[in-house]
Amino acid sequence: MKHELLFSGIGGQGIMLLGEILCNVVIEKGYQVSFAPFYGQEKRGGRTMCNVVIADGMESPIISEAELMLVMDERSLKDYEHLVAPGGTLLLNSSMIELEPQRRDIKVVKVPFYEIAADLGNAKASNMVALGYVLRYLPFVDREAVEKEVAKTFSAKAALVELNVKAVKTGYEYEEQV
Amino acid sequence: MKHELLFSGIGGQGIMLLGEILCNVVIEKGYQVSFAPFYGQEKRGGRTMCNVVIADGMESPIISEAELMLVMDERSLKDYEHLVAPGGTLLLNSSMIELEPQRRDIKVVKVPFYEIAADLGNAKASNMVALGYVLRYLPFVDREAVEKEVAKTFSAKAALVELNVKAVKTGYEYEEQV
Amino acid sequence: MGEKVFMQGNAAMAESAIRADCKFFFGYPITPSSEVPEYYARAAKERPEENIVFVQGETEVAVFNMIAGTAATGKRVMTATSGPGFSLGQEAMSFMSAAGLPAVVVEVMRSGPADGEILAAQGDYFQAVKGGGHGDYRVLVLAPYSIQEMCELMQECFDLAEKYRNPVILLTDSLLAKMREAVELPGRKTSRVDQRDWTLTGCAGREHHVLTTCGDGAAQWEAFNLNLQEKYAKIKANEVRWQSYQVEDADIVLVAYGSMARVAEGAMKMAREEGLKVGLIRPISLWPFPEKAFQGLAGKKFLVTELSAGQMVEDVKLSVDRKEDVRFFGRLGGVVPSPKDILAEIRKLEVK
Amino acid sequence: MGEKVFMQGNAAMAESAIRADCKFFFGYPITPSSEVPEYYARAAKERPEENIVFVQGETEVAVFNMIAGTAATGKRVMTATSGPGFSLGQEAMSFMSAAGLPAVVVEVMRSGPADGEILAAQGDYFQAVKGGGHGDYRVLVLAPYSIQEMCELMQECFDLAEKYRNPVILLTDSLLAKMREAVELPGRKTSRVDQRDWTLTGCAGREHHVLTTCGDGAAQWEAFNLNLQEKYAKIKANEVRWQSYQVEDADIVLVAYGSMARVAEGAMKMAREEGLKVGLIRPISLWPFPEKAFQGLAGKKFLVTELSAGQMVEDVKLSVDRKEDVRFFGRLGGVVPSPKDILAEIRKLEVK
Amino acid sequence: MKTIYKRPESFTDAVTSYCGGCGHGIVNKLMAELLDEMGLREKTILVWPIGCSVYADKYFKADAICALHGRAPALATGIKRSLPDRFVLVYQGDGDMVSEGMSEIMHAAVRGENFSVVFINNAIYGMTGGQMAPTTLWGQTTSTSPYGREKSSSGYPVNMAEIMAQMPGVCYSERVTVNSPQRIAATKKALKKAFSYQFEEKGLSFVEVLSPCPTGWSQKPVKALEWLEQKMIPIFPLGVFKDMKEGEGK
Amino acid sequence: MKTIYKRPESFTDAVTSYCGGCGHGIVNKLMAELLDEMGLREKTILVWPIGCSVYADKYFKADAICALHGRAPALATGIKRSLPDRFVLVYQGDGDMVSEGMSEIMHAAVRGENFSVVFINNAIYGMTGGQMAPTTLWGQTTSTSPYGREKSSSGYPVNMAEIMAQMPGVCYSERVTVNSPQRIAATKKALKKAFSYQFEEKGLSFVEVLSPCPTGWSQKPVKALEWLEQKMIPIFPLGVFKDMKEGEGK
Amino acid sequence: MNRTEIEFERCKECGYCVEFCPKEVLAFGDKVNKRGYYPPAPVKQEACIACGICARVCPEGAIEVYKEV
Amino acid sequence: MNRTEIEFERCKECGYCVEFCPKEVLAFGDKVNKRGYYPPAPVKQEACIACGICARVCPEGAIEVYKEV
Ligand SMILES: Cc1ncc(C[n+]2csc(CCOP(=O)(O)OP(=O)(O)O)c2C)c(N)n1
Ligand SMILES: Cc1ncc(C[n+]2csc(CCOP(=O)(O)OP(=O)(O)O)c2C)c(N)n1
Ligand code: SF4
Ligand code: SF4
Ligand code: SF4
Ligand code: SF4
Repeated sequence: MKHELLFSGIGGQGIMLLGEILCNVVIEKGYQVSFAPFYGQEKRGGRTMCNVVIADGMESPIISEAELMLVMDERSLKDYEHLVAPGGTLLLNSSMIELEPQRRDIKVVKVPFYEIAADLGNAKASNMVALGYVLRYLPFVDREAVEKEVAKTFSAKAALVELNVKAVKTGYEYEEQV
Repeated sequence: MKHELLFSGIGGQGIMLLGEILCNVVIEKGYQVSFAPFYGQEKRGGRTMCNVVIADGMESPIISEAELMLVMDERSLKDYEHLVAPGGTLLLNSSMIELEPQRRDIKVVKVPFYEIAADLGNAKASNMVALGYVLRYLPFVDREAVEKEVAKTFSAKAALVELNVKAVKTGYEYEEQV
Repeated sequence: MGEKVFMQGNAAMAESAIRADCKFFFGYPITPSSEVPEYYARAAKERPEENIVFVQGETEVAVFNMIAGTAATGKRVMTATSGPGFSLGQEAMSFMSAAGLPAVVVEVMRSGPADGEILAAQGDYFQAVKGGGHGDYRVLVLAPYSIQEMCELMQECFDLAEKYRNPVILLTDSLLAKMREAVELPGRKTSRVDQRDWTLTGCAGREHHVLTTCGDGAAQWEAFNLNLQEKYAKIKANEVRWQSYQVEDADIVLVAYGSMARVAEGAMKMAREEGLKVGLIRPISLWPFPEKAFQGLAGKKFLVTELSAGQMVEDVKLSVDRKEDVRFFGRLGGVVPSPKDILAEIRKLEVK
Repeated sequence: MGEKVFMQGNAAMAESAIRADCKFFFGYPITPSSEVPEYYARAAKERPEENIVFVQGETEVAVFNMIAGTAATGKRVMTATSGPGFSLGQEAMSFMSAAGLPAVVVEVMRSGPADGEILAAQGDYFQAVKGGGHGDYRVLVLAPYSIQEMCELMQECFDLAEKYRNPVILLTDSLLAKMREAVELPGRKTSRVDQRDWTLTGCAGREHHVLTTCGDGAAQWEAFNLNLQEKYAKIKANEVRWQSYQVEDADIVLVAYGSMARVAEGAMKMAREEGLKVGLIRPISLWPFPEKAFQGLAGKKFLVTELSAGQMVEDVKLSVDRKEDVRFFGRLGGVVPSPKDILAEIRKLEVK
Repeated sequence: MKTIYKRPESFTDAVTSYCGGCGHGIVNKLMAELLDEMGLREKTILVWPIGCSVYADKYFKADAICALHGRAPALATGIKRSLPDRFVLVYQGDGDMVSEGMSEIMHAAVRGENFSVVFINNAIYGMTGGQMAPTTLWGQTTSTSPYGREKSSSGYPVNMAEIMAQMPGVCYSERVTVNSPQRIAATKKALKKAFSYQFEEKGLSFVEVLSPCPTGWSQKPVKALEWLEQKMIPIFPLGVFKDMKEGEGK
Repeated sequence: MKTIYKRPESFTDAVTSYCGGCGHGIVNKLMAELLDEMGLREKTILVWPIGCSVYADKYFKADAICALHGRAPALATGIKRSLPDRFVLVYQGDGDMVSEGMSEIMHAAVRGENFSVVFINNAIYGMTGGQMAPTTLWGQTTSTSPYGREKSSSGYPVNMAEIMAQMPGVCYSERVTVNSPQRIAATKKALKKAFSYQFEEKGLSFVEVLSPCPTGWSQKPVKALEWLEQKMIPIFPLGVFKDMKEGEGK
Repeated sequence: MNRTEIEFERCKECGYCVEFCPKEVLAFGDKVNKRGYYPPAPVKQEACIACGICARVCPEGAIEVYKEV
Repeated sequence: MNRTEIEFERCKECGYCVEFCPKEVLAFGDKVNKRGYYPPAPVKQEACIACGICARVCPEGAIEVYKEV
């Protein structure tokens, strides 16, 4: 087994946290997981991207192609679209991305993560909505474990726990308006 | 033509000046001259030595063996005696050197440079006495030109000019007491 | 196997160092190494029973001299930095190697030159391996390729430093240092080489000790240098480390270290799946360089892959039979090629 | 031929630089290079019509950044230092090469490592040639072997620096820098490469100019680096310099640079007098290294002589046909072998 | 319509890379306003530091160079000595100036270099992720003082404006801040004076700006302005510490 | 016979490498006397600089290390943090401390490192052959200020004892000299106080010694003592600039 | 009427303009810009006295103010 | 009689002892030592009051002073 994933966005959107939570859960299952983050020099508003590899043994932490890619902003789309595996899935944050992907050999799914989160009361939870949504494509990941991990992550503040766990759920269950 | 010389002493004895004056004169004759000084980290009282090579064309500034070597103190003698050419001449400052040279294949000449200079009124002129003495072994060097150069070097102070020119003369003419 | 933790490279190095009895850390923040000082800063407060000392120095110049000071007292000590900071430490690297000071330096490479980018690169190989400082000195350089190995080598750095009284560099890069993966943290090291015959601790009950690197004439200083060269020769003879993968039957042998070796291994697997006979040599000690790894491999082609314009490739050429058999593939600026990208390079070689 | 003066190497370099229109000198005293700043200090007062600016900086770290500043304004500028100071300048060397700042650095090698000895050595070859700083950068390195050549190369440094917008090192050592010999001082250089399309002078009447070496993402920074590599490739193609002496019929070819080449030439003459077929290759540009000098010399033996534990010898091995043909002879600590000493080494080779 | 405030001409169109509410942005803007108002843009050479302002060269339509960390005063010395009639403006953060660059700023002051220095004191390392600076307050938590800066191991916050005032080569030293509209106006006045002294060749002119770093302090921007008022100003008092009179300069 | 003066026990038999009349020798001797008298020799770690005192490690029967140029305070920080109960004594020249090592001494002061610093101010670089130091006087000729130091290009002599006094981490700062028997006695007293404060853990104690350099100044030793009196003291006034009271220390 | 123009894409949502406006002309909006921020906008433009404070405190130079004359 | 002992080989001829001796006990000699210096020596030992000043000013630690008791 080997899964190569890529999540990308802007500093402040919480993309790294998304990746880390996912890894923390997967690792419990005994998989070999690597989480490789990349970001620019700015503290906020800069590029932020991670490669996640989930496998049985040690693998390259740099992916060759992503079976699943989540991009939260337009620059990420431009930079990484070419790395989606043929036949792979590209999840777009349609709240911020107006550009159309160029590739025709991949599945493109557009989800308004910001709006969904805003509906839940706080647009900043869009990363957890995205995390929930991503889980649909990773059947080997235990959703409950993810929710527990999210609760742990935000355990300092009860309100945040509730919001973010709900965000994961909502993301997972979100029905696309086609 | 190629002459390899080595002068060595203690910082403060004026050995470098001796070498430089000699070179300044020789160079006027159109020879290719190199003057390579070596000294230790101390400002005063440390090692000081120079290699002088006088030749028709460009040569190594590091001598292979000295046809003439002047040593002003015991440490110099220990350090450099082995570099005298077989058959070459080793001039010893007997005012400061009690040690006996080890080599038997060289000519050893002992001269009390300090005492000679002291007799002239200032022991510090011992380097100029030595310069004068050295000239005996370098027939291709014009003695008068050396005296002129010495006068130029000390031109800031008339008394020094007189003393040092006299020192050169005295050195050149000094008769060994055997 | 003990429990595994999911840990960042920088944090894993810090924890391993503490467990290797390195209780002194002096550092100056620089991305992508800052989590090492940050870890020590926390540990110094949170684990008072361990007497951990953390000092943020004013500059890397100062920091490298601070670790020299602590090393001179016989305590294990380290710093962590990245390219620009490492450049500023070069005078002290030369000093520590000459003075026989066993400090450990973690150098997390980012993409130079100058301030550059904080992304992964391997462009400081020359600086670490040939020695960016002045004079004939040498420093051991170890390069891990996983966080697990990072932890183990981190500890080994201290043993080697003490064994040879020489600084040791753990050379890694932004990718591995910032990456997280599951790691089984190594245990505590307790056995230490006795350093009391040279350390500075006050001379009660013994002759006084002096550490100096100021020459006193050519003869003395040549002797001093020959002593150093003897130390370096001993290291060269004893401390070569590398790993070879499927080189026997290989037509093409990849050569890579650190994070690039990890990627190259991925490429090798892909190539083997395609039936291409590809192997891999992974130098672990960069100085001393594992020349021996290349013995008996005449006739094979070598593809050196680095995150640089080509630096280790020189040492590979010096190690192989015919330097004409060595090819190079590198990326710059923080770009890390994927296994697929390297596979493409392998294919190009195959075609020729 | 003009009038000859009997001049010290350091002074001759300073005078030649002034005549090459280098009116700015920033320096920090260090033996054996201090006569260069001292010369500039005097000239700044004694030759007011030349508008010479001399500043003694507080550290070498500062000084290397000062020359970067003046270079950024399009003026010719230099510093002079020795090993320990040069180590402190490494971050700025990397910066200047990346930023395209054409400053010139005279590095007068003394015997390292650490504070070491102020006597002649060549142990900073790696530092100068491989680059003691971080990242993939390159600096031109020229090494004269007489004071006459020192003067000429000194001037050439400025031309090359401007031509490629890159720092240039004049690499010499205590022996040559402190030595005096007769020299015909080179004339004044007046033609300069126009630098106005990039220099910082205030943006009156033009677009503003920006010099920065801070990456902005991997793609941008890789492009920046590839640009640099292109510059280095151009230099490598165009600026190789060396001199070969009697290599055609030689059985043994000595390889040496700088002051050691001078000694080696003496040894070669002695050997020829004895009927030994000995030649000499003298690299003048150390980076780019004159690999071409070694073409067509298969079958000969090479004896590399350096005042180091063996540094250039690696580049020689990378240049010859079979690295097994390369032997090394070096002295350390400030000891300079004489022609006779090298001859003895030649004889040893002959015997084998 | 009368224009009350317009984006300064000396600014480019680039959006800054600062975090929301960062004091760097406010000070950069004041600098651009002054370049406009004092007609300096075309004779200006800006020397930027490494730190959060590392990309500031992109915001100004003026010649600029980004110095190595801490070395801006040395680089500026090389520039100003070469072009004494140009306006050289050095900009530094607290990590940059007070830690890595202590030697360079002290010696620019020793030599009395005739340029202007703007010092952004935000009591933290912004760019590298919130580590302790020499200006970090006692008890302030940062990523390298996670339980607050302690006197016993990290010593004392450094008061640069006072230190600079005491150096004979410095003609002007003032500490200001930007946590209110009035204070921003005062900062502009201080900068203007510092800039103009350069043309009077008085030596080094120095303005320290206490500046909010909401990200480094983990505070919302408006809260950060309050924290600055309550915590920083008592340790770093505002005021003019030196103002050399007419004719006293070099 | 009663012994009035005997060569200190803490000295080895080595002859110094100082020039005749050098102040380094006098101060070294006072240090050796104090190591004897205060019983410190066996718990001492001496940190020597590069400069004319580079071989001083050979003169003392005490643990010692020779730091890189300018870095003695940083090296000493590493030592003292490791061995807080040992007596760490840092010795520096003016080129070493005020030029190359400005950052290191300032930050040792910022941190309030608990060691003692002896600063030999001879207004020149001795070892390297008489170049200008930051403490060189205006008009003083040196090999890099051959027509005298000028304010316009080299700025102002630096008064370290005053600067140190102003740093909160410094507990004691005094400037003394050795140009007469009385002054030598006063220097010894100052050193003793500085040394003893280290045991009270008060922070950095600092003694600046104006010291003759006959060679660098091209003067006969006895003349040099006069020059020191007439030229140096007016610029570098003697006195105690800080003396932290009981209980004020760290 | 006086005019307060906030450049939508330049704003980073610090709130200084909202905080310091003496007339409460500005309030946060609910539209996100390309960088992920929710810029404020004038909600009571008519109350604006064109004092320019919002513009002067804006760290991004995102505000321009015009006075009706 | 009090005793002033100057170690011949250690002296560097600075003259401080000669200069500061309140009783003019010391004067320069005419013998050179191994380092090339001409050390002073007591010329009026009987005048020595054993104040120790010569020893205290000697930069070389070359002087020892003993008082007759
Ligand atoms: C030699 C060197 N060391 C460390 C760094 C990493 N670094 C970049 S900026 C910085 C400090 C930034 O803090 P400050 O100067 O206060 O500016 P701010 O980011 O707060 O504006 C550091 C340590 C570097 N670039 N170079
Ligand atoms: C990095 C570095 N730069 C320069 C030098 C050369 N150097 C040795 S000692 C010294 C200065 C000596 O002056 P000072 O500190 O005043 O001591 P003094 O010799 O007068 O006692 C210098 C510049 C060095 N050793 N290392
Ligand atoms: S981290 Fe702080 S200083 Fe840096 S841009 Fe953000 S708010 Fe400004
Ligand atoms: S040069 Fe000056 S400081 Fe150095 S030993 Fe001689 S007198 Fe002393
Ligand atoms: S002050 Fe500027 S950046 Fe801040 S919220 Fe208002 S418009 Fe946006
Ligand atoms: S004081 Fe000491 S060194 Fe000086 S002359 Fe007297 S004995 Fe000699």
